[in-house]
Amino acid sequence: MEKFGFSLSKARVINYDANDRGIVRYIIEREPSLKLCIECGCCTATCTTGNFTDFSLREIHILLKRGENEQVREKIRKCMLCGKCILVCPRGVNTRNVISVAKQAFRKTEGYEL
Amino acid sequence: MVWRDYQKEIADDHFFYVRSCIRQSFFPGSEQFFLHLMRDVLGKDVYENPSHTTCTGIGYHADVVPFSTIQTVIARHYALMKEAGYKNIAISCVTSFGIYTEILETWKHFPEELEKTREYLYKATGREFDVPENVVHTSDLVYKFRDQIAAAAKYPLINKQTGEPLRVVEHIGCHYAKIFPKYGVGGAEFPQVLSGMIESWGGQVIDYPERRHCCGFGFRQYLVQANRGYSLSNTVKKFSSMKAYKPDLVLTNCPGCTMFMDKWQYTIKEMEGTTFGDNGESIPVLTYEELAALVMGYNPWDIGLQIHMVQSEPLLRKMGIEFDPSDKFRTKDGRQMPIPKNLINS
Amino acid sequence: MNFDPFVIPFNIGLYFILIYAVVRCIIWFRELSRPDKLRLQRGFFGRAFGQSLKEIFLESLIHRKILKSNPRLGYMHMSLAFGWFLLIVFGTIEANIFSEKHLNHSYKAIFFRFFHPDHGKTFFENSYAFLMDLILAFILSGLLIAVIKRFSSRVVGMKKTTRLKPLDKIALTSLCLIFPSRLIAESLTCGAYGTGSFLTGSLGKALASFLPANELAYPFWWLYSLSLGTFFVLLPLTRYLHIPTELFLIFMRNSGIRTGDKPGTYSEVEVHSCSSCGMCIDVCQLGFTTGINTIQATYLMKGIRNSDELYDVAHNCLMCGRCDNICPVGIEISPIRMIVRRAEGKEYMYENTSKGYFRNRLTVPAPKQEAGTSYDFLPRLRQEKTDVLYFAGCMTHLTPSVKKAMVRILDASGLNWSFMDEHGGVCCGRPLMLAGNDREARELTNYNSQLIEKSGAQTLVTSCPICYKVFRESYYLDAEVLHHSQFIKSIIDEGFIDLNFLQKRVTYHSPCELGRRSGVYYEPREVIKHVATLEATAFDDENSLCCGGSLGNIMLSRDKRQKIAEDVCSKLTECSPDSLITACPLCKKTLSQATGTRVMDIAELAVEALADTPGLKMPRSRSKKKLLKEPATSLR
Amino acid sequence: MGRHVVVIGGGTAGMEAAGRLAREGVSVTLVEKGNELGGHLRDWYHLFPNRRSSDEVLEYLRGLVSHQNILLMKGRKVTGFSRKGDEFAVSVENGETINADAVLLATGFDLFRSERKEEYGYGIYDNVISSADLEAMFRKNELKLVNGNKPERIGFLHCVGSRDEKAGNIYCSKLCCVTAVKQAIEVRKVLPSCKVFCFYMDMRMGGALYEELYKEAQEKYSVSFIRGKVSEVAVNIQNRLVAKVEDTLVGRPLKMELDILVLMAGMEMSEDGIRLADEAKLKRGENRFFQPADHHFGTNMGNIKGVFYAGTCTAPLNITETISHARGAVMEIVNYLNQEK
Repeated sequence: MEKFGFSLSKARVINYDANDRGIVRYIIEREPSLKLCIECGCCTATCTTGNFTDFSLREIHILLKRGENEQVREKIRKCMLCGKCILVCPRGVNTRNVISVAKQAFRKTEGYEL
Repeated sequence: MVWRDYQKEIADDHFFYVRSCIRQSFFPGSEQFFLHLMRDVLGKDVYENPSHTTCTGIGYHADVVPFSTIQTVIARHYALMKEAGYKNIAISCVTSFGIYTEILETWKHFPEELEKTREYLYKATGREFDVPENVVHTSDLVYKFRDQIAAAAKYPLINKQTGEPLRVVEHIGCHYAKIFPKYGVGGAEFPQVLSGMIESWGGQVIDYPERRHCCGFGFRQYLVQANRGYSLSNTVKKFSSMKAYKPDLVLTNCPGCTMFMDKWQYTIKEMEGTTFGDNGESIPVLTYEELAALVMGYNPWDIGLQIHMVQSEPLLRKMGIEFDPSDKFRTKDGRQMPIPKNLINS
Repeated sequence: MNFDPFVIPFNIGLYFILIYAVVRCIIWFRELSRPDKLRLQRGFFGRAFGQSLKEIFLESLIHRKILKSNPRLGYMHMSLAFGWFLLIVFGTIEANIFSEKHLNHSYKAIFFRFFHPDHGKTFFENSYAFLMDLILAFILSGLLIAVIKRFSSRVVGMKKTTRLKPLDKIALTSLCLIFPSRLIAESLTCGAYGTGSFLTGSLGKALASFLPANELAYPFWWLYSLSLGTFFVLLPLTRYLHIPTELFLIFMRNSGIRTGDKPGTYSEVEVHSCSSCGMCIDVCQLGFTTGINTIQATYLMKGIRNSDELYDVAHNCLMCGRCDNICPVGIEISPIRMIVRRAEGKEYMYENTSKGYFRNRLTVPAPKQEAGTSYDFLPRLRQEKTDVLYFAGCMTHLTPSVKKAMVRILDASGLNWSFMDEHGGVCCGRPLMLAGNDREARELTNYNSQLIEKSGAQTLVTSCPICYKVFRESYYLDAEVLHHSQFIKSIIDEGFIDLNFLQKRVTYHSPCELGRRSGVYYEPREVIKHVATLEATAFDDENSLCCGGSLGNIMLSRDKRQKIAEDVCSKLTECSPDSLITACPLCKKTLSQATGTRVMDIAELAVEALADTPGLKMPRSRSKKKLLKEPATSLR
Repeated sequence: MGRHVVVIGGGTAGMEAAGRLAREGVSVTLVEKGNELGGHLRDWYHLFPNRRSSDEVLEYLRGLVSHQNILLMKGRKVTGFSRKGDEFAVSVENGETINADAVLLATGFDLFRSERKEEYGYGIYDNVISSADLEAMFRKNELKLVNGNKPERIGFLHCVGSRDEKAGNIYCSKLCCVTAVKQAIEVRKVLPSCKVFCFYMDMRMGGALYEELYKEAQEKYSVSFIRGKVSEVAVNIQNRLVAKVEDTLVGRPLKMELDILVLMAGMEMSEDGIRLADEAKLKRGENRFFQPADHHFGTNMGNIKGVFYAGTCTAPLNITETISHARGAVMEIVNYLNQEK
């Protein structure tokens, strides 16, 4: 609580070991091609939603792999599932299924570990 | 080991002493004991010219003092040294040490700055100055004579209850060695200046992940209230990292680090109730002079430990030092000073 | 009246199945929605009744549709269904004519030979027996094919046959026992009495010569009755429930009831009318190209009936509609699969009770709606007024040649047009629908609808069949929706542009969403024939193959899509055409990565053929008349 | 014809060159300071890109050097050489001098001394090892922590001592990326339960089949790649390493505990190479490797006629390139000898 006119700022560090990666395991079981992502950003560049707001599929892939699930829960709803990213992905990641399975995982967890 | 490549040459005697601005008010015993230790105990010649000023450190880091002014102020101190006939300078505060070394390096790489400063100083004060031969920080000196102190030690850093060496976290001010590694004893990564003292006085140095992390002072973060949260968060990050190691004491060699690691423990306790010592206590933070004085058996209240935010009574009990809580806030001639309300650890 | 204990199992079975059928029909009728009930009543007593009877005769008995596409399989089904029907009809007549009383017990017709062993002496009786034997032989021939098919489906010209549940297997064996046991039973009885026609008689004489025919006959009559009884009792749990259910389905369909978006009686009836005949497996490219044999329509229906976990079955399907086309029972497979997708694959809203004989409706809590909109970041865009609005579609932005071609054609047409999503518009929503996220899709359709309304355009042209289908069916626009192939056809007919004839031999791949799904076959072919020589392939129009890139399938892996695409390309470029024409950016992207032949969109072909129209044309103002004569039929 | 060449350095390049020269009828003296031929090859376990055993290549090279034209001189260091007319006098440690018509320098490379990057704690914390140490562990088939337990998480730190001004080498050593991926796969093979992370700035997988190896590491062995150069390593209370890195692709700092940290040490010009070069006044480039006469068609020669270079003393090269570079040197030497004599 703020007693002296300033408050403790939250650490921005990703604490890899404290994070729970249940969701990305759930995704990789159903969509193993996520492992091939080299985070080149091709999907984000062609993204329909990306045209309007700062939605980055590449960033979502990484945040999921690091276990930063709560940040992804809101961001992921912006995807329109239009599938352009699949056509351009140089590594053949089925990005659309990653989003669809991720949404499913988030619906299942609603806040507790999977 | 690489840090051996960074052995710096520390002069033996005849020092021109420049004080720190804030240590006298926050940790009055430190500088007093240093002079006492050097002059009376070790019999060294430490000259202090009363008219030496601030090194403009806080102004410099708060970006309010132009660089050429700083060079002239520092040059004036060199001029005072020259007039007093001293070649070695002992600097009491690490931030000053950072400034003095930075200016020496600037003069080395940009000789024209040196000439300009000579001209400015002459115009302003009519004084002439030479570049000192040996620039040392006062903790270097205590490090150099740590064995004499160890020899005269009455209370080594041993936990009397358990018999094991005290676990001590040492924190070196960043401006001591991180900016110019060759000016620090042992280089930037693993400076030896404080850990040397701890080991020679019987303590055990703790290596924890955030060992080299900033103490949280950071001038601009602290001076501007909006940023103060960053300053506090850094200190909290450091303490939560060292908490697992259950340190008995934090040893520092810079006024900023000592003050903030001491005061922020009070603030975080008030704000969120978190403490970092065992069973709810906080960890005492001492300067190297205070610790040297304790080890040599001086009365804790004469050293001024009661002025700290975090009282060091748990440490004193561990070291087996007797102390009389009643005359904690009593003046030399017995008058009772007002007692601060919520002291920590007392 | 003569009675024999062996008829008891048959009677139990018969009465059970009749009562069950009536009860089930009542339950289903009661669960119909109000409008569907009215439609059914109107259909029952109106013109549809005759139509239904005709269809029952043609489809349920003769299996005309299967005969057309696979004669041997068709004959097998016909012989079993139609043959058994004839057997029952003529058996009842036989029982009524030749036995004394007219009001016989139901079993008399079936076991007539047992009760009148010496029947068949006079010429008329003999010829009637001959007819009965003929029917029995007809059934047995079909039965023989069915048994062989079980072991190697090649013999029936089928790539694969359906995997059966244990209950299905028991029912199949009892079905296979019925007619042979009848044959032997009748033959033995005839053998003992020297009656029977060419089949039962001759077999009977042969058996009687070395066997105590009369005594032996009796156990076979028992077997005959027992197999009939078990078959009827097990029928509701097996795929053979499709026999009665299909009749109900035909009546409902002819009275205009459709699957719609939600599970209900019609979808339940459809699920139970699936006979697991396996024809959908045969046409499914996932099956014969990539070896995925667990998702075909018959397994979807079976999964729904057993309330299995359906996520994979529902989502791992290309939604190309080939099985919709081929299903002899006319089940609307894709809408049912979409219902399962919307229900998140698990709760299908129906649950088996009383060991699967009946099902009751689950009250599944609606899935928790995520609060707030997902797409509130979409800006309020301004859309200038225009006559023709061109919506390229997301995928077209990745095939710039199509976009460029369309811009040139639209300019050349001289019409007043504007490019709605020139700088990347909002997705049309169908990919979200295909994945079962209808709520989010609704947000996008509303957003796009407002933009289209604001433009006041009479015609909306799109290059992507996926957008075309959703614009036509889920947008409820006043503007006329055209795929760019239709648009090009119309501006050719109206002389707005003129195209040269190119010396090119081409083949046409009809995109699923444009052809089978939206019924647009005519215009694309016409445009192509207008500018090049169009070679026929074995996979034209209704029978066209899916390119594999389908957004309908969210799970299919990259290498399997590539396998399908390569298979399709090799089939469509057998006659080594100069280029392979398609009308969908997604198909173009997918196919072009799987063949050396140049893959072109119709728009590109048209632009190549565009004669340079002389002088600057004044922008024509479009007549209010709709460009297209009659809207294409919709196969949702 | 009495033509005689001294080859200094008995590593891959030296052995290949000596063998080929001998087959060209040139008499060769191969001087190697160690008591074994093979150089660094003897320390490697399997070689990229197809992970064949390094012993196979060693056998091939040993086969080459067993030839009557070759005189092996092992355990002898070359103190220097000087030119007399068109001949060279190569002086060896024990005072002996060998006359030669040409000198081939195959002095190879030294691995960057990882302790010079002190903030990574090499030699200060347990379980911080270099890529060479890991290869040794693979050869001894003992992939375990200092306290004997099995590691559960291993981190590979790319660009240690390469592309790093503080380490004095701004050049890229080209091979550490592919080595890291190869070793990551080998770790996953030996310890399937152990997770592997690679901290990289850029994945430079330029050679033949390198990118396929990279994809295989991701697909079959689930190796994770994080873009960010680790700045500092510490040890936590459980004596596990804590690596601090910025996950640059998300723009946030990341802290991760590791059981073993493998430093992908870069390649530097060998000390002996430098000593010989300075002593014989051979020009060296800014990256301290021998300066080739011409970067395109003269990489085997330097600024002194008759002195030739082969292998990694000119630039970081993988074994395939080293061998072909050595063959180039042989061809140059034979031409030189034919013209001179």
